[in-house]
Amino acid sequence: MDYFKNIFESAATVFEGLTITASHMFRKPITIQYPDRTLSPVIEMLPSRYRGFLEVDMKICTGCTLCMQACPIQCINIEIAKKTPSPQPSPSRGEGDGGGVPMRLITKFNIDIALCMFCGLCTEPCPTGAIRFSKRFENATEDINKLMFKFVEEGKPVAPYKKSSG
Amino acid sequence: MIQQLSLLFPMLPMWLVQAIWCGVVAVLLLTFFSLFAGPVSWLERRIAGRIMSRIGPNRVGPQGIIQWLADGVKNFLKEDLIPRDADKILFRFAPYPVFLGVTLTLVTLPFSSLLIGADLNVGLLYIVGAWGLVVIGLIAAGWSSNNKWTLLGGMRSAAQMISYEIPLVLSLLVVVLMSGSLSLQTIISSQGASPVEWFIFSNPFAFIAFVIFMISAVAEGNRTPFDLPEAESELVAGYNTEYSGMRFLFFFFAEWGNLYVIGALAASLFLGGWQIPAGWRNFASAQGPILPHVFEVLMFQLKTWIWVLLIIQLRWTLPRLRVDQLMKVSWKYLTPFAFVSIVGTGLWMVVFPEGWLFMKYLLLFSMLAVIGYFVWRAIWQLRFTKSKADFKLIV
Amino acid sequence: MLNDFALVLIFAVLGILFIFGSLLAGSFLRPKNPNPVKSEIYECGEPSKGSGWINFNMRFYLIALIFVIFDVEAALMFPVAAVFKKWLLSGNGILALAEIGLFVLILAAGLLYVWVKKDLDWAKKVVSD
Amino acid sequence: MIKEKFTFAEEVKPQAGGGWYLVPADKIVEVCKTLRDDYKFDCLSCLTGIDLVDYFEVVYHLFSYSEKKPLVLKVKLEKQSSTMPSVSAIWPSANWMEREVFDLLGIKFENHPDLRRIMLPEDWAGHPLQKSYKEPEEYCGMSTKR
Amino acid sequence: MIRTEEMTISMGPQHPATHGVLRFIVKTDGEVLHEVKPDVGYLHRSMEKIAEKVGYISFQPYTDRIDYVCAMTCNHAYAMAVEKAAGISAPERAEYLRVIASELNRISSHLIMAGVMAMDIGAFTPFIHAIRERETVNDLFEMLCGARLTYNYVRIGGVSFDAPANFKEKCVEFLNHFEPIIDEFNRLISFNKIYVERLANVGVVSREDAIAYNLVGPNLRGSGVRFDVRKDIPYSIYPKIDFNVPVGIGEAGKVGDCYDRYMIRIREMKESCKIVRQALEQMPEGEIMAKVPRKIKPPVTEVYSRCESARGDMGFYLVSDGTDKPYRLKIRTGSFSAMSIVEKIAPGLMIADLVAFISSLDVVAPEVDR
Amino acid sequence: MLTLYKQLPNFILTTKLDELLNWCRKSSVWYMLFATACCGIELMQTGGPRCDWDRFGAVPRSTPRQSDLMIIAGTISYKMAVCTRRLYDQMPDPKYVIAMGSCANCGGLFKHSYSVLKGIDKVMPVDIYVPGCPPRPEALTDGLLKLQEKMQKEKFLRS
Repeated sequence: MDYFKNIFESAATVFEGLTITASHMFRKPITIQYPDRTLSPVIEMLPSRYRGFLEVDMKICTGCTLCMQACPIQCINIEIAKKTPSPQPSPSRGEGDGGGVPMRLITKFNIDIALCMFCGLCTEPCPTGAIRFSKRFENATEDINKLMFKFVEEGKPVAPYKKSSG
Repeated sequence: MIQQLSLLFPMLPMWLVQAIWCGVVAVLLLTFFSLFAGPVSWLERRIAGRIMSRIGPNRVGPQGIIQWLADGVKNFLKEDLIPRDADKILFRFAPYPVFLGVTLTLVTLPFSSLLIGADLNVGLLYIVGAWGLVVIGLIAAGWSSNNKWTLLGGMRSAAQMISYEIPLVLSLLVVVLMSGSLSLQTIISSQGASPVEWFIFSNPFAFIAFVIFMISAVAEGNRTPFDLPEAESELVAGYNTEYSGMRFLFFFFAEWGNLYVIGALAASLFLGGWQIPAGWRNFASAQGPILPHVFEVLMFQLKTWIWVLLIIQLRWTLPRLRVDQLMKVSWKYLTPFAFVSIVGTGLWMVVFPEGWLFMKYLLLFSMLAVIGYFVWRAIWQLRFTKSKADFKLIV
Repeated sequence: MLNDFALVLIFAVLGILFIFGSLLAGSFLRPKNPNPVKSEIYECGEPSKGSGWINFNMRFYLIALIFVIFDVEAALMFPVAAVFKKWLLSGNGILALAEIGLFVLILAAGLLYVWVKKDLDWAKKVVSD
Repeated sequence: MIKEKFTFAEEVKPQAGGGWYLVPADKIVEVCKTLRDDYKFDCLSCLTGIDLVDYFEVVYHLFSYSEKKPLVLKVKLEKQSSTMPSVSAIWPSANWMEREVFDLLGIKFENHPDLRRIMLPEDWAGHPLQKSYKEPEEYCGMSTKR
Repeated sequence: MIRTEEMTISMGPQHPATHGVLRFIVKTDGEVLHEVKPDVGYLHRSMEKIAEKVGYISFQPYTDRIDYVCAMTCNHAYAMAVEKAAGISAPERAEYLRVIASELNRISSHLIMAGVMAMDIGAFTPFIHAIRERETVNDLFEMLCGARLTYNYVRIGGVSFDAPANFKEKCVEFLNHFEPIIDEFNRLISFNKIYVERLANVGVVSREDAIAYNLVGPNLRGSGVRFDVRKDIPYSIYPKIDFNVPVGIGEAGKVGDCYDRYMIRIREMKESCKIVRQALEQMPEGEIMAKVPRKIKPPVTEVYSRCESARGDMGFYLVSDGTDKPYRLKIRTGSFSAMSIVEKIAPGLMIADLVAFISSLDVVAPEVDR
Repeated sequence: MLTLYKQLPNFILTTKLDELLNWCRKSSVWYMLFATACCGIELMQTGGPRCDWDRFGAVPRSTPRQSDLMIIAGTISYKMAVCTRRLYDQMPDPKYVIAMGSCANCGGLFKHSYSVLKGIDKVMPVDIYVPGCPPRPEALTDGLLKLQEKMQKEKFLRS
């Protein structure tokens, strides 16, 4: 009796499976046709909290290096030079260098995106929200050096942001 | 045909005309085969995509329709590897029987009452024999690679194909009983255009034979649920693990070519082949000598493609059997039933020499009822999850 | 009739030429950079141990043996089946049916024998050392 | 309860966290067998080692599914010998755990059926979870520096 | 007498059935296996050593990578361990969010398991359907914390983000959509005769073996042991929530076969839906983060905390020496012990069964190797 | 014949032929089913319905013999690196490598680890680096498109 039950069960379940796959032929695919055939660019569809590549707003960076300390893998590299102020105002922020006081300049702010693990530990201690996640996610490249994001151009140091002055 | 041709070219010897004619037919069939196997691979991917809620190839050419061409050219340009420890001669030899085994069957497939490569009087036996070549190729591929996965794949394919050849041949016997001939044209012409004149509905045993035929043909074609020889999750890629580039492509070719052969055989043996209703034939004959054949070809293609599509859908629905279950299905289920259907058909023909019309209609309508239930059930499935099927969170 | 088989032959020859030709044409275009690791046997990323050519399990041969018996007998039935309809029309249907039935019965008995002997079961223990 | 049966077991109760029993290395098989058979600790849920610079500690987290309660055993092991009996005959799950401890800490288990490295390649040098472990400069020609 | 030779095949590290980088050295005479030796360590990433180097807070993102398929529960287990050691307790709303996240992640993890299982048996479509549903869960997580796979959401002392504005509605919408999908999935594959036949009576793990080999979670319950950390060693807000623990009953074959283990996961997905619904209803307003110092320095102590991950009882054994870095962190995972039982059960199975057996254990390679 | 062809100067026919062949090659990138860690899940999702690499003609093959592209999806330990290199070697030419995610790019967050290879480019040439941990499927698709651009620019027959 099991013999015929097996045949019947096989036929019935195969039939059931076929109806499901048949019904799927009449459903819309859920594919988002990245990159070009989407209603709006994928980057705009992402939720506001999306953790894409890190970006730094150098205008409000205080140079406190808290993010550098928070990063478990040291993928953020900040170098700060202590300088006595030059007679000329500093290139990026012209006014308001209290003359005479030793000034800190951010000479290097590199984020190694190839190394970054997008954990978000660096954005949390930032006092001004200068370091934050953008929604950008596409940066495939043939050259791994292009994955080093440099927020301070070489030779053009940036003066850190001060709450009192801004 | 050949007589007329030789009249056209009186200066050429008869055998040469014949040879040229045969060559032309062969080239046409090969071209047809290639042109079938390629696009059907694209079609399969699109259908599979739909079943899986995705799209499938749509970038290469309009809607991705020349995807298969790109695949072909790419494999053509791919390095051809032969492992150092492999049996090199056998390794090179293996694709030939696989490819030929499938393509040779095309010679006897009747596309219309006229369009047939060669109407062999042993047609069915020939097809079975030619199909048998495939297994030689698969074993050769499995054995020659000196790789354990391919060996397992080759052995599995051997066990599977020989096991399923028995029910296949036995189910073909039922057709032979009913038609009294092995020639495919005769088999088709002893059926009619109307469904009740088809062999599949002539008696319940013939219907069983048809089911057995379909199952074992799918197994012969190494399609899911019988794709053990190339079981991807178990044997990496089965017998063709070591094959790359063009040689691999021939195995692929054969797989999709097989689809057509299965569909065409099912159509011509059980479903009346190219038979068209008399009304259509009269209408078409009035328009000229070509049109009836066009209708016939279209009818044949229609019947074939239904099975091709069904087998494709089956592949993307079912899981795969295990080796012992595979053997069990063949020897313990299909073969006994094939015996029953042979004797039953014979008995039926003795008892009802003219056929029993009621039973034919009963079978036809129960088939229609199953199809109707299928459609209803599919719509039910659609509605069961439909309201949420387009659910997208961020788009 | 012989014409038809000529077609088969020519078809076969053309098919072989098709494969051979495309492989040959490809050999002019495709790259060839052999290296010792590349021509090793693939085994999931580990070096392959031992040869793949071994005395394989008997079960496969057993199935082959059963197959040969059944296939030959099935082939023998083709001629009988082909003339069955003629016999039927000439009124000898019952005789023909009895013949076919007897033949199938013998075949089925064979199958039953193999079945009961459990030679169809894959997992049957095979003596090995 | 274990205290009554085994006088040599020393109960340790730190201020924070649960306590454990300190068992001499050579008695561990006996203790474990009794715990499994008589006290229904049918599962060894975690076995690990700690390198405490001066000595090793091997920690056994037992669990009883029938009574749903845990028990912790500890064994102190001198660094010189760093050999102790294996409990893999009592709980089969100890087999792999002991192999892991051997691999990463270098503690050898006697009577273990198959004491090989499990995580690291066979030709790896050193036992990385030891506090004194220094990372090699290269392995199989691959530099380990970035 | 014809001699049958054994052949030794290396199955993996790159093999479609070994999900990742497991390796099995298989001795077989064709189809039936005589001996299977798992070889692990291809993904040994030295998590435990890293924990000793980077400190308590910095180690949090690493816990995502221990079990990437179900990262939330790993986060949760680790956070619980450190909280226990340092004497921090998370606010109630955070606990609710943790449970919601964990259960959603359990759904997505079991989806992967069910899909991969179907794929290993040869059906490709259910796998893609599972992936499709998983995408939606990922969308929910993306809304919640901005990442799809490595969340770093559950933190020591709370969670990193509060639920966004329409999170509850989206969650309920997803659950309403998902529950019928499970039924459809079942009709498509779980009840399929071929599928049932492939899994029933295959790789039977007896109750005694399961306990002795320290199987945990669904694998243990598949063998008929009613034990769930959420029920029996309650943590977080699970005591407040009403849910069932499915146990293997051998519905298609013997208790403890592959089909039991598979069906338990399917049932657990439904239970998880139930839990998420309840948690969403009960969730109070309030803080999501307790006061946590910038450098956590637990007292000298040791803690063993257990948490029900998708792969079962996940234990973090934490030894602290009073500094801001763990002295020793041992991660006890379910997959590790599940792998060790393969050696015991596999002989006598066929190659195809081994594939099914491995995927029914739901082994995730980095959890084995860490 | 090929050597003869290689000596031909660049003219319209050869460049067009190259373009055509490259177009075919780039439209049919079969990638190897090879995933080690977290990125493997995203690789699955990439082949899944939301992102669907099949659109570009990219399908997974499980044997290296039939694949053109190896996606290093996840952490490679030293034990695995040996196998990975062997698998790479066993792929027939022309072959390409995408390093997916931080671990494959440069060791990523396992830079503190003693057993993880710091960057797959130490053992094999890498064509495209995809940043992310793990990269979302769209980012990986971006990598594939960049690879296709690269393939299109190659001089296949005259390299």
